Amino acid sequence: MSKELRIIGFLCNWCSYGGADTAGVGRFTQPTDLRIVRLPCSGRIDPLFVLKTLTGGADGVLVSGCHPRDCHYSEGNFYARRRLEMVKRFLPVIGIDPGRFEYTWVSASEGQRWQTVVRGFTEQVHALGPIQRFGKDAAAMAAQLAASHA
Amino acid sequence: MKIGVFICHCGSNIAGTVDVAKVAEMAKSLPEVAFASDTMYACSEPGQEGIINAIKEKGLDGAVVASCTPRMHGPTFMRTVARAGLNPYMFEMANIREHVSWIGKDKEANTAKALDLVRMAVAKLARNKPLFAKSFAINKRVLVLGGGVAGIQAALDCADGGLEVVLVEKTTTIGGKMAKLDKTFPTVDCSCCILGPKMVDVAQHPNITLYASAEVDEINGYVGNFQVKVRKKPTYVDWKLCTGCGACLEKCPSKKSPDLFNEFVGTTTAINIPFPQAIPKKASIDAGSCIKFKTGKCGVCAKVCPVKAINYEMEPEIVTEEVGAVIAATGYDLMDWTVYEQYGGGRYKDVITSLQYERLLSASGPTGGHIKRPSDGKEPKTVVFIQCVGSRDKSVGRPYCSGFCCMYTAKQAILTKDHIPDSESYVFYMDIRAPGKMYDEFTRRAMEEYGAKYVRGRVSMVYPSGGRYVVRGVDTLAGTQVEVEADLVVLAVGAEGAAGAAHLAEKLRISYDSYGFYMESHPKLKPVETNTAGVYVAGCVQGPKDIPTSVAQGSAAAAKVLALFSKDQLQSDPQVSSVDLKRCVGCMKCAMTCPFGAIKEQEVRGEIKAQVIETMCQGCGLCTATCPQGAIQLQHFTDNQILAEINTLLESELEETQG
Amino acid sequence: MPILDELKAAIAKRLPELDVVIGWGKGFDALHHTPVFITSEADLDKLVLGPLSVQNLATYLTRYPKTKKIGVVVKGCDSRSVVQLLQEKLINRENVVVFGFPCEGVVDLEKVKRAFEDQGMEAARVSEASFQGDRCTLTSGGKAGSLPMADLWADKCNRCQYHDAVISDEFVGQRLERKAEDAYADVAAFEAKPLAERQAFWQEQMSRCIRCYACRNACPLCVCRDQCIAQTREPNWVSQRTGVEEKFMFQMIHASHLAGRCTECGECERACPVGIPILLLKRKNNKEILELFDYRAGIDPEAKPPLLAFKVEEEKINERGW
Amino acid sequence: MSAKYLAQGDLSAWLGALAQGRRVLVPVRENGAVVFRPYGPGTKPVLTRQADSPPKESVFPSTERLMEFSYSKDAENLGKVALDIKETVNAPATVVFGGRPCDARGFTVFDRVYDTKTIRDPYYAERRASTLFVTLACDTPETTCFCNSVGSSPVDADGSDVLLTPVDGGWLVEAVSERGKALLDAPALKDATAAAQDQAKAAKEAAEAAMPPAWDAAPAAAKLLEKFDDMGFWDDVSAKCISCGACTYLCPTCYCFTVTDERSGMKGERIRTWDTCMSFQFTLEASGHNPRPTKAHRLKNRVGHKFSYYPDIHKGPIACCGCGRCIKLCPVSVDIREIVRLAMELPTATAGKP
Repeated sequence: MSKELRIIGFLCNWCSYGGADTAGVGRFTQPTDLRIVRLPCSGRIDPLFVLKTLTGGADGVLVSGCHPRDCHYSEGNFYARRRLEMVKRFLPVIGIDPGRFEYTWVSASEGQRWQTVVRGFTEQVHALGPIQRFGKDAAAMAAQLAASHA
Repeated sequence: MKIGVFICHCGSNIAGTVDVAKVAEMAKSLPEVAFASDTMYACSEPGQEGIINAIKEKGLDGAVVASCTPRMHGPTFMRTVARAGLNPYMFEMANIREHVSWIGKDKEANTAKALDLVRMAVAKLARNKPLFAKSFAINKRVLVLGGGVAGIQAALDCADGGLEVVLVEKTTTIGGKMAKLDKTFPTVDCSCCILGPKMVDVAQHPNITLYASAEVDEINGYVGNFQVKVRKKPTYVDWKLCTGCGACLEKCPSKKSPDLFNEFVGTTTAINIPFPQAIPKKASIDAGSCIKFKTGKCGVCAKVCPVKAINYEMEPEIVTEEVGAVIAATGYDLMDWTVYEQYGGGRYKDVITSLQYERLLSASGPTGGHIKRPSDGKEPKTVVFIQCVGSRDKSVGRPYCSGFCCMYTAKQAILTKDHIPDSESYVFYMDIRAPGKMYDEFTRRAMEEYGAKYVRGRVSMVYPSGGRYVVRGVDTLAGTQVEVEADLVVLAVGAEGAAGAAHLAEKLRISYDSYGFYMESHPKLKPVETNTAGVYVAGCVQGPKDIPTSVAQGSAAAAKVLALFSKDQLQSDPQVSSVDLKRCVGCMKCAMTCPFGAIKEQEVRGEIKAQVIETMCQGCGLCTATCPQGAIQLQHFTDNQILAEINTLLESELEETQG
Repeated sequence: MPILDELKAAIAKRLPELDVVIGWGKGFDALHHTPVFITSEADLDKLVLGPLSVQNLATYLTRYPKTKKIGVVVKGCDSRSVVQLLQEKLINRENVVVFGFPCEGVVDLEKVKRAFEDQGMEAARVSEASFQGDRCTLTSGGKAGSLPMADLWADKCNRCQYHDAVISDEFVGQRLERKAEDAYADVAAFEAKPLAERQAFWQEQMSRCIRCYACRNACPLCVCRDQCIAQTREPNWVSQRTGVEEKFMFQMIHASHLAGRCTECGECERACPVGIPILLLKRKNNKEILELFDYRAGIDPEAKPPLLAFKVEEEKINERGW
Repeated sequence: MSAKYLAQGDLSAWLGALAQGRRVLVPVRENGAVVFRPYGPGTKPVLTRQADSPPKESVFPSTERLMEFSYSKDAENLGKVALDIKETVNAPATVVFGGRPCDARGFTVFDRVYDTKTIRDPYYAERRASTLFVTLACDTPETTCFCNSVGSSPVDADGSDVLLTPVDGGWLVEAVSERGKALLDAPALKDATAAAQDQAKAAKEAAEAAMPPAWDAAPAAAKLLEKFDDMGFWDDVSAKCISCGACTYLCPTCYCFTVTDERSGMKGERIRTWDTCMSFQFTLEASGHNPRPTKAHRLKNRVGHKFSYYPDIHKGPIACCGCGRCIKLCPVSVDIREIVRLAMELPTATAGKP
């Protein structure tokens, strides 16, 4: 795979973080791009974390929690599911490819599934390439567009 | 703030693919870091002493340990930091083993990633605050789910330890799978004879409340204070009155009811006591086959019952129990072997499961302990056992070994010879797995003393031929095709989580795998704990086990509960939400989403504000993600702490693009 | 009786029980109305009503203590804000009296400005303006011009489905019972542009932003106001810099906090002194909320905002298979 | 030097010449709003009306880096951290073209605060020195204009370096300052005819005549002080205010700022950003106490500062240039003229006062 991209993962402690541990224990090799932020629950994820991270220059954001109905806190991922789906659908309007954000469910026992998720998402982000940042990159683009309209 | 960073080699586990010395060296340049070093085993005695000494000598305010997962050694190092005189929450962990060294091959990339994780941990720790646990009262009662041998053992041990126990069993009797077995390996002693006394103990123990024919509807609360709604399913017999005399069974005209206890070998009466040693020894009606329920006529049992215990109008009843801990021991079920079309997919009457065969062997079974073919009642002379049906078979999605089949197949081969001395047994096997005390000797006896013919190879098909069955397989040792004409074929069907296990796990808020087995906290070091405090597992609910291991786990889970309840109060996790009263606008959206009802309104100088009930807050942080003002913050996972981690990563990206 | 007189009568009737009634009065020129606060019958003379009554007065409701008795005059769109506030228990039903009327629509003053500019007239120098039937007549710098109202209605009015207040204690005039279609064509058209162009669009638009937070403070549902996370260090979501990244972060905060709550009154965009089309972000979320949850905010005071609720089985959210 | 004439057709030639080695900011239209943007080939300045945003950023940027700082560690003792500070002043040569007299005059209010004999803010002063104003005199007032009531006029050249007055086919171009004269030395500018000069004179008189009658804002200084404790008055006039900062940020005379350190990792910057007295945070103290807790307190400060406290400190001048943007662009049309007039006209309630 080409040069590492910046991919940030937000994982719930009880299922997906454990799933990533299980993948480690099983030596299920994965691409190295992902950096994981551990949270108690996918319900802790304010959709703004995703937006802040992507507009701040991350090339991809991955959220993973317990499978629906299997939340350590009963309902956290039910709320997360709605909020994260909304974020994913919101991205196109601000000019960010929705493929740069995924949310999924991986349980603590699903080490292999975690490997599949990380591999799949990393490939997906690499296919999209480095993100264009708000601020510098987009300003250049805006100027270019303005020039082409003039 | 002065932060110390400790990078663990974990022998070669981390150092093999991460340049730990470099990470430690680079960590020295991070903001707030006043000390950084690498250490061979951070968790070892000298490793921990090194951390303590550094904290004391350098006057550190907090420590970052970069090693394995915090789910493993987080608590270990929190205690280390506390021993050095710091608040245990002034600590962060960077997981550079499970999340780095074990999954990445490129040392350079791994090292960069490890450094990033350290940077994140440092950035977060710089915003950590000391947190202090609060004490709360607990309810020293325990709920045991499942009345198999593991649940029975757990219930008895807890009860003997002085705890009040609520035992919930979904069928009408306890005993579980063990009660269905004829004999047990490797001693070949009578299963019911060794289990029976324990079942009686359960019935008679003053500390045990048994709900048979009951299931858990709902579990709320948290460790020390669970509220459980138990649904008592209608048995249509008032068990307070029923004496178990059996008069109703004798007179019941509906004799074609499916016989659950006997694994559907033969039939039974619609009103029924599953077996003579059943606990509770009470009758119950199978409404699905009872004539009274189907046609409204009959009512014979009500007429003959000497104590008038029959009540056709019985409704389900919900009982609420308050407990402080839960032991899940719901066991296993056999996988649906009918996916094996090549073995007839369930169409051949004389191709049966090993558990059905146990019932044929049992003196209390439908044949009175005489082995008879289900099709014609004749005594089989050639019995073929096929092992690994639904075990170690990826083609049916069952890659794991069920563990106990090798042993019970050997036992059944021995018993077959005992019952029918002129019979012949063939066992098709993949490998013989007999790693237990006297286990391998036992399988040898089956072969050598009892003449069971072991064929190493899989059976490709079974088909009927003139009242018998041709079993075609391969003998991989001889390298030849084998065909055996059998009178009876017994399949050693593999185990999976009990029906409804997944649903129950969701109520318990614990993880389970795709086979319905529950996830333990740690596969080696915490085999009976789960990731939900106060919830334990015992027996086959966690994975296939034989009887001694299930019993050991029952006792282990009981020991865990007894240890938990050895204190009068528990310490609450201080990672709870906290409201900034100045900033809260009282919209109460937090309370609307809190799954635990842990947020209530309060009035502060005439204004409505949110208030967290700390012992009820479980620390999920849903409120923090919901509050638009960010006025309610989950301690230890505040917005600023998470933002610090994010910003740290984005900064390193920025430097890269600029550099 | 003209609607305005009916309205005055209705307010006069309820005024004794109220601390204040909020309506519209004449503004600084012929093209402006401004909120007026009626506390006595004498104040009723200040009241006006018409296509210039642009402000959503519901935004004032949460600026009073919940115990005050407030009357508020609402257009159809404004009434949805009232419903949303009730739904979120941010106001007490018994302390609010809603005056509704059949709203024909309001003008978009930007459109007025541009349309008359094309005729060589400056709206900023208006001396007279009248709205009669389907025409708007303007006098400015001694010149008079006339334009069809169809060109001047605010976009929200052209797609309005709630001309008559959805909630009211006093409704004056005949209900219009009119309903336009809104298929979110504007959102679709914007999203048809290439991704980079969309991002560049916001980059360009937000570079004009002066971070005055008029968008936020005009919004009837932005109730955090003084406690907005865009202006705090605890938590510190947005730095103090005024780069596009920071300014746009606030727009994402606004859109995110309004998801499932925004009633599309358009005050954010109207209030913006530098004409940034920020309603688009909220419309985008509303489009998705409608698709996912078949839900429109500000219709049913008893409903639960979809992002503060869940279903165990979501009909329209697909699990992504990996 | 005598006055020059700029034909409409030569506008871009002159702008092009001014833009040589300089940043030239001109009002352009963006999505309906008119804002100042750097001039480039093809830029079409909007000179028919007042820009929505004044050219305040040219001298007083919304964010300005005051200094950069970085930390470095002692390799022998990581706990020992050294701080390195670098001052940063950014003052590019700039011409603000096409602003109105009120826009340029706004900075004279700044000057009395940021560049005095005793206090000199180097960031401000250096940019002020590097920025020239080529101002366009007004012909017809907008409905919100009131410069003539605050001591100015639609053709006031105070604060400008060059003044353009519309005449047939173009503009009369007059240097106001010495620095302005240098800008007039351009091939695009022709010597003005006497007729053009006469026309300009007439245009200026017409512009002043076109203004609504002036009212004298000077007595407001005392009246506003008198009303300081009359919160009933302030509650009434602020009732419709929604507490946004549009009025202050769009005001050519509002000069308040806040200073923040933004740090990431081992380095950071100290920035100065616009602040607004209309915001709750403006006076919020670390204890949580806020001496201006309500919008009434805050609006009182805005009006009081402009029409009373500032004139008091600076011996006369009002901190308002009468551009009317705070009225025109206020989402709810809060009208500062009306508030000042009411303060002067209404009796002051003293009830409850000792």
